[in-house]
Amino acid sequence: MSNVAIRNLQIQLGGNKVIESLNLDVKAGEFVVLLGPSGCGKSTLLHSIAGLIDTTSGQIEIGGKDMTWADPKDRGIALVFQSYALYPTMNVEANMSFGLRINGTPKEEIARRVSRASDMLQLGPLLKRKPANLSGGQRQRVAIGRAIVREADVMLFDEPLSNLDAKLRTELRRELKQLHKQLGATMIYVTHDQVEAMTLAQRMAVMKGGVVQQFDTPANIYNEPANLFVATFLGSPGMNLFKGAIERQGDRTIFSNQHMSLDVSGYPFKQPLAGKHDCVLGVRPEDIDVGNCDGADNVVCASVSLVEAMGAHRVLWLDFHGTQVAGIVQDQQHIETDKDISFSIRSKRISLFDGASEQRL
Amino acid sequence: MSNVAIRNLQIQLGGNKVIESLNLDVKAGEFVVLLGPSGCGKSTLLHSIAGLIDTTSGQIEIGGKDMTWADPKDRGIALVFQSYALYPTMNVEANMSFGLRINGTPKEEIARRVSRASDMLQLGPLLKRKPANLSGGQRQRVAIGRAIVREADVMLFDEPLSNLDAKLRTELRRELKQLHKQLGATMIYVTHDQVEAMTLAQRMAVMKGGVVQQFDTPANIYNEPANLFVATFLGSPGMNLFKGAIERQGDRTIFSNQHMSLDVSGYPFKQPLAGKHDCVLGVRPEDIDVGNCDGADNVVCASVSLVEAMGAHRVLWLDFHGTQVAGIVQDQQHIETDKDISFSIRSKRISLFDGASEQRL
Amino acid sequence: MAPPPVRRRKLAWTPARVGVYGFLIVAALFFLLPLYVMLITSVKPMEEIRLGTLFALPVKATLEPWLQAWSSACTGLECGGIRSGFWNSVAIVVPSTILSIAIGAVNGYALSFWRPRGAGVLFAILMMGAFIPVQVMVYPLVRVLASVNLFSSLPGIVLIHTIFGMPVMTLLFRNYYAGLPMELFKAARIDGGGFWRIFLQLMLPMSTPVIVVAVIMQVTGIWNDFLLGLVFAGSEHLPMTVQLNNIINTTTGERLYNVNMAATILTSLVPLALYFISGRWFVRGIASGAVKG
Amino acid sequence: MAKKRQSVSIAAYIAIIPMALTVLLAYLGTMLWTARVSVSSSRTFPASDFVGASQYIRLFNNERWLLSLQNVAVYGVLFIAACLIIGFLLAVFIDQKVMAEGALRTIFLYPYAMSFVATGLIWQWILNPELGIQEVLHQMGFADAKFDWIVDQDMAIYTIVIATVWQASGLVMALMLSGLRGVDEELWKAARIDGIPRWRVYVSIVLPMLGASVSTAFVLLFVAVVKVFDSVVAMTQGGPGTASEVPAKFIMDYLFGRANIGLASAASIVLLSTVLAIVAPLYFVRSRRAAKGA
Amino acid sequence: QAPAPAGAPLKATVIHWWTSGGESQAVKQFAEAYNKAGGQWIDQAVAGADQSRATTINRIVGGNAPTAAQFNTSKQFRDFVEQGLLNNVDDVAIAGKWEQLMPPSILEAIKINGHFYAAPVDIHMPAWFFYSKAAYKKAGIANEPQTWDEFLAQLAKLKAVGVVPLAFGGQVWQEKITFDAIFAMVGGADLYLRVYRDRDQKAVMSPAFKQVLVDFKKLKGFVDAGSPGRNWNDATAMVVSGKAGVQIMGDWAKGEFAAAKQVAGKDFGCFPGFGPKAPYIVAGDAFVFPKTANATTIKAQKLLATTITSPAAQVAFAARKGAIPIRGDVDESQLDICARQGLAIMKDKSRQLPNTEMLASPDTTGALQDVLTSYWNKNQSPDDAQKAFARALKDQ
Ligand SMILES: Nc1ncnc2c1ncn2[C@@H]1O[C@H](COP(=O)(O)OP(=O)(O)OP(=O)(O)O)[C@@H](O)[C@H]1O
Ligand SMILES: Nc1ncnc2c1ncn2[C@@H]1O[C@H](COP(=O)(O)OP(=O)(O)OP(=O)(O)O)[C@@H](O)[C@H]1O
Ligand SMILES: [Mg+2]
Ligand SMILES: [Mg+2]
Repeated sequence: MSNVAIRNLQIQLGGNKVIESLNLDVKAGEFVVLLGPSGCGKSTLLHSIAGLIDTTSGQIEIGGKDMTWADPKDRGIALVFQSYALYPTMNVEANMSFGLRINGTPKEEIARRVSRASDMLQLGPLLKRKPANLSGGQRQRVAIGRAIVREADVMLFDEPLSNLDAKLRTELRRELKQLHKQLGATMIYVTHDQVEAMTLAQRMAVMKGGVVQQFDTPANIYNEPANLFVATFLGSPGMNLFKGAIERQGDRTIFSNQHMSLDVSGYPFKQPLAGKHDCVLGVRPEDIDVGNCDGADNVVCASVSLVEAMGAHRVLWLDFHGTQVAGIVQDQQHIETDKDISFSIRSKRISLFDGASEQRL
Repeated sequence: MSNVAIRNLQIQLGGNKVIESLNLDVKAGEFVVLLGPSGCGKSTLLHSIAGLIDTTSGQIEIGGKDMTWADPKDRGIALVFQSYALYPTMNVEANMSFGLRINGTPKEEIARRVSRASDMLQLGPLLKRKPANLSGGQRQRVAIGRAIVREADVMLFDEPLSNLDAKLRTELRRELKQLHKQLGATMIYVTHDQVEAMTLAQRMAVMKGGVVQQFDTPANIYNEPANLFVATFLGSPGMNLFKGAIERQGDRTIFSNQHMSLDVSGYPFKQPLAGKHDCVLGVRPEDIDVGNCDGADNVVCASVSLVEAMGAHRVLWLDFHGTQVAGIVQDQQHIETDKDISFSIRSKRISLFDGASEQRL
Repeated sequence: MAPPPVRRRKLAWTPARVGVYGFLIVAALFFLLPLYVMLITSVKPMEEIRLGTLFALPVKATLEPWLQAWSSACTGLECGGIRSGFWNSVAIVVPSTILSIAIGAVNGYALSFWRPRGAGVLFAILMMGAFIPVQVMVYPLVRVLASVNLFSSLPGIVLIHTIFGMPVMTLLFRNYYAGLPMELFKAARIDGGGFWRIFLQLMLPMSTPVIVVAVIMQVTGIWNDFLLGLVFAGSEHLPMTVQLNNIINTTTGERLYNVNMAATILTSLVPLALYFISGRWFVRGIASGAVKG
Repeated sequence: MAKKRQSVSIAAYIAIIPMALTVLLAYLGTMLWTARVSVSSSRTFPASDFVGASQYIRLFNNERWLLSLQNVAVYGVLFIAACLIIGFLLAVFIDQKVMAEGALRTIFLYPYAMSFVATGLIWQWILNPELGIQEVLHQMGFADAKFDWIVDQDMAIYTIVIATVWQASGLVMALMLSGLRGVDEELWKAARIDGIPRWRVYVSIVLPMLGASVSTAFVLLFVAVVKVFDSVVAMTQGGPGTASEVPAKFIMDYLFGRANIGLASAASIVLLSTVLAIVAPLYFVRSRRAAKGA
Repeated sequence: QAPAPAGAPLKATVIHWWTSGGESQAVKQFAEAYNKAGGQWIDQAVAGADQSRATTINRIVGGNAPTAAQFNTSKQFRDFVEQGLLNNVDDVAIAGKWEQLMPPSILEAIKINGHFYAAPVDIHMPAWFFYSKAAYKKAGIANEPQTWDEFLAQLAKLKAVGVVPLAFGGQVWQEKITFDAIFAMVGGADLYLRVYRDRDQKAVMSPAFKQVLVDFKKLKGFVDAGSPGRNWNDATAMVVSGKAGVQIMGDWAKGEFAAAKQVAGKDFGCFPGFGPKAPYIVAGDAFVFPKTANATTIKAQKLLATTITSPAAQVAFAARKGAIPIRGDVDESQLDICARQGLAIMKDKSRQLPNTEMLASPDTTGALQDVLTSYWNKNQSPDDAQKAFARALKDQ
């Protein structure tokens, strides 16, 4: 297994700067997920690591060696494509073994690796089928199998599960995690699905517009998003945001706007605050407590506009002076739409962002 | 708005019986979701309601009229396609209005409907763009807009959100719900994503292999799945299953197997039980409580094999004598993998299935 | 309460359906008309043809013209019909088709996936070249081939057909490969495939539909070529069409229209047979469309 | 250490050597050679003198040449339009899941397999007012029926259009059919639900989607237009008079029959430049649009 | 008379455009004669005169020249001579006394700068008048016309009885043949030569020439609507079947009559012009011999030139080709009456007129064809045509 280090990477495609001065350090054996909205340059980054896209400037190191201009096959990587990219004219076995045959790997060795991968992915009965006769999930596994047999030090995955149904996705997610344990390879995994990202990543990089917004463990990113974008992109529903201002009042720090005010004294500011400050307060739906609207202190009322039952929990959508606030309730208590309800914010679990720069305070 | 009634529908495609003797009654104005794994015949059913696939036998009634052989355009339906099927050479406005223009709807009327739909879907700034220049989510909205302008009594949706990212999916889901309120049309919505199904449906039909397994409200289906398939298909992760036998012991009813036993006396059996009975016990991950493994009664121990942090909650995977048991924990308590942990089943929230027929007891 | 069931829509003979068949039949008649005239002319004796009753069926049908065209029509001193050129044509068509398609495919593949520097410019000039009348190029090409000792030889004519087929073949394959997913190529690159390996083991097996089209176009074009064969093939390899042309085009000699027509149909049989055989492949190739992997 | 642009392997450069040689020796070479000859006084054989633009001056004083250009313009527009329309219609009608699809396809495609040396004669007969359709109509009692385009100064060029469309539209049909089969099935369903008549779908939706097929067909047809020769020779020999003269025939006549390759070369160069003047902007627009669409 | 060499026969590759059945029979006579003389004839027929000549050029350029190649007896091979690409056959010409035996117009075409660069093989008269006896009978015409006006009157009579008076093929070269015939008849040999040979602008602009143009166009009234684009043999077929009265065509048309089993003088008539002194236009074919240093090939070329100009081969060839021999000292009995008539006329040097190809370069003849075809087919005034004609002659 090898580490992957990207330094000041810049990539232009057809005149667009798709990636701008990007740095990323992936440790050997680590499972890193790149998460970001569609079109943010995730695939581009991955393909440039694989050597399929020429970099405009910057360096890519794999296993300590500068591989910026090395041939894809010499980088010790394997890549699972977003669209599978299975060879349509070859059967499953041939698909997996194609690369090995090219490299002149001995026959027995090929057979060994293919059977190991097909065992791992339960592809045994499908080995003689052509891709056209496989279901989406099966194709996906073949694509992964093709990567596995390469026994590469670094494995790259480009949204490998995006075309599958929820159940299959859950299963394969677990299998991938398992795989990582078994193989111990460095894995870089691209997705726009946060559940995947959260569950798979040891560390994850949230990207937007070709720039890494935050690179940390999933928990840290979830709990302490570095900026507004990360805050809203993660979570389902995303973080609730309230615009307002923050001010020291005596030894307390108070967030307030037209409709509410909150003591945020316990908040671990990165830098001490001075004076009044435009800011945005964010709180996750699960950190909102609801109760009866009886006019108590630090309790705000809003009307329920929608209740989404999710099985395990329900999502409440509250209409709070025109903005939708989401809350999650676990218990079976009866909640009716269009009725008023009180909600309170767990002030220990909030995030605060600068109003102008949108960065975490 | 019209009701839709399907009687003994059977559909063969290329020799395969894709739908077999299917019955479904959708009330006027209702929002019904068809949920099922890939390939179970959801699209086929929807398309046959729309008149795009000829039925082999059976009847389809829409708004009280037999429409089995009516032309699609005369059925008073609108359909949003899985692949959007936008007219690639027309801009958004033309896409929405094309059908109306062909039908000779007066210009002002067309303009009114298009502007209403585009307001509803916030398509205003996109009206002059071609589909190729829209993002996935925007295309989706146009496809929905095209259905809306038809002002049909019955609106059919074929996995309209499956290609979008999580954030967009959440948003559009809410918008769809809103839309249903506004339009009041009967809606039949196909998906293989259970979150969508749970949140949108007033009633949902779970399908498998062309057969409706259960047709009820989401809560009922979630809490009281009619058979094993429904039990495992719904929920993420799905229901945990334990094989065993059930037996009356005095006035108590006990489920037991090699490793555990549970008092299920409170279970609302459909039919009174006699003697010993092979059965499967199912319990949802959120109905499993975990604690320290201190050997108390009715408490079983297992080792933690995987912890998936989902942001709002975590999923624990426990290795219980070789089977994986999933549990959900909400709080921040520290749980380590490979350590033993105790779990207990909330016996009031279990489901029991016949071991042979796999039907709910 | 149930309204009378609307009748099954499947039953075919709607007015629209009749219109479709009407149009197709009229079009087919239009397309077949010249063939009809050719066929009946080819079985009429010359006396009947001189009467000028073009569309009339022959009064005294005869197969004589066909026999004559095949085995005894004169093409100069030789009166051996067009038969003798058949194998020459085959000997030219087979290698020319293979070589021109092979080179076109390689070009298209390189242009679509590898994009070597300057290849775009070369391709642009090549496409420009497609617009030069062939005849203009003959004289200089004779010089070039003579200088490498290939003039008047089988390799020479094969080379010439390859050169003239290159623009369209390259265009065809380039467009086809441009429609394949780039990921496929990238996957093969990661698997360590080099230029030729990827081409031979991956791209070529996927190219059936376009190869069918290319074969149709090349076989038709090369088989029907007469000018290039005449100039470049050398007297031992003259294709069948030279004989056909000798039979049909006389300046001052008498013309046997019936024999001409028979000879024409005979000469066209090979491409026609190809259409019949490949038609199914053609459609299947088309139907499978862009190969979905 | 690893150098730049290694991602295009040397094999790729080797692989395009045949193309490079062909382009340089055969195409670029002949273009330059032709250009050189066009400014010499060459007759049967190329001469090495230099006579400036005199061949061009003579060319543009030649009424037949000017007429040829005019004819090929008219012919080109009509031929391409007709082939595309008829080819498209045939493809559409064949696409209606008709019986005997294979036979019909072959019927529409077979003219492409036949050389004009003989079929031109047949067309000449069919169109001849004394032998062909007009005569048949007369015999059927339509005494006033008149279809004598082939002998009419003003109409002769249209008969060339008819015959060449007969030959080429089958190929267009094949190309269009391949495009049609690629159209997403769900699009048809969407249109059915919208209640759009099939023909409208073809015209308003499918046709604009066939861009690739249309442009391939267009290139092939355009090449055919520029090179149109056989059919004219076989049917009208450029007549009546010079009414159906075309540039390729002009060039051929001067190249061999009239032994003036200087003038023929000048004509080739003019023809090629004209083509470039038409094609280059189209190419430019297309590549711009492609770049934008990507 | 040239002795056959011992051993291998002298191979001679010959490119020609005689491809039809009748022509094949004719060329076979040459081949047999040559083979008998100790050679080996290797036949390379290429249909179409232009195509055949182009092939010859390409073969020469490509270094694969034939032993001999057919050209028209004309200026077509002048450029070859100037480029030094042809061998002369002076030995054979002197030995065979060509200068004495052959008509001057032919000699003029093949003798360049004092050397003989081609061996003539036949003489065609491209402007015969063939008429259907049946049609003439139907129109009540008894005699062949003696003057232009009489001819026009006959055409009118034919028209009156519903026969197509003039069987006409509306192809450029057929129009040119017809024009040249009228030109020679109406304008006279003198004007003909002044225009074509001397390119005398004054002659072209003269009223006499204008009259020729006017008279030529008069024929337009006597052709049918189907004429444009018609092949010459289809026009002949009209005469054969009696649908048409007269055709002005080269003597090769006799082949079509023969194929239809019609006999000259019985079923159809032929006359080369109006009256006993009518000019007789001479054209023909010749073989040229591409340059080579190879002694055997040169020998073959000489043997070939000798053989094909020999009286026996000549008459055998001409009889089948429908042409007349290039020399008078042959056995006439094999020839039909038209050819015999032609052979007789050839003895009178004053009646002979070279055809345009012998007098002007191919380029010029082509340009003249263009002018004539526009004039014939379009509504062009004789004045304009005259000017265009003058310009075409001057340009080259
Ligand atoms: N060949 C190209 N020329 C110009 N721009 C390109 C090219 N390829 C990609 N882009 C642009 O680069 C950006 C990043 O593309 P990329 O495929 O990396 O996105 P992504 O993050 O993988 O998105 P998705 O989640 O949809 O796969 C996009 O905005 C895209 O439009
Ligand atoms: N034209 C056809 N001929 C034969 N079988 C068909 C045809 N179309 C669909 N099927 C089969 O019918 C079954 C149901 O297909 P359908 O498209 O309705 O599935 P679905 O539930 O919509 O699946 P998905 O979630 O993947 O869209 C599948 O097993 C499929 O293989
Ligand atoms: Mg991507
Ligand atoms: Mg579906």
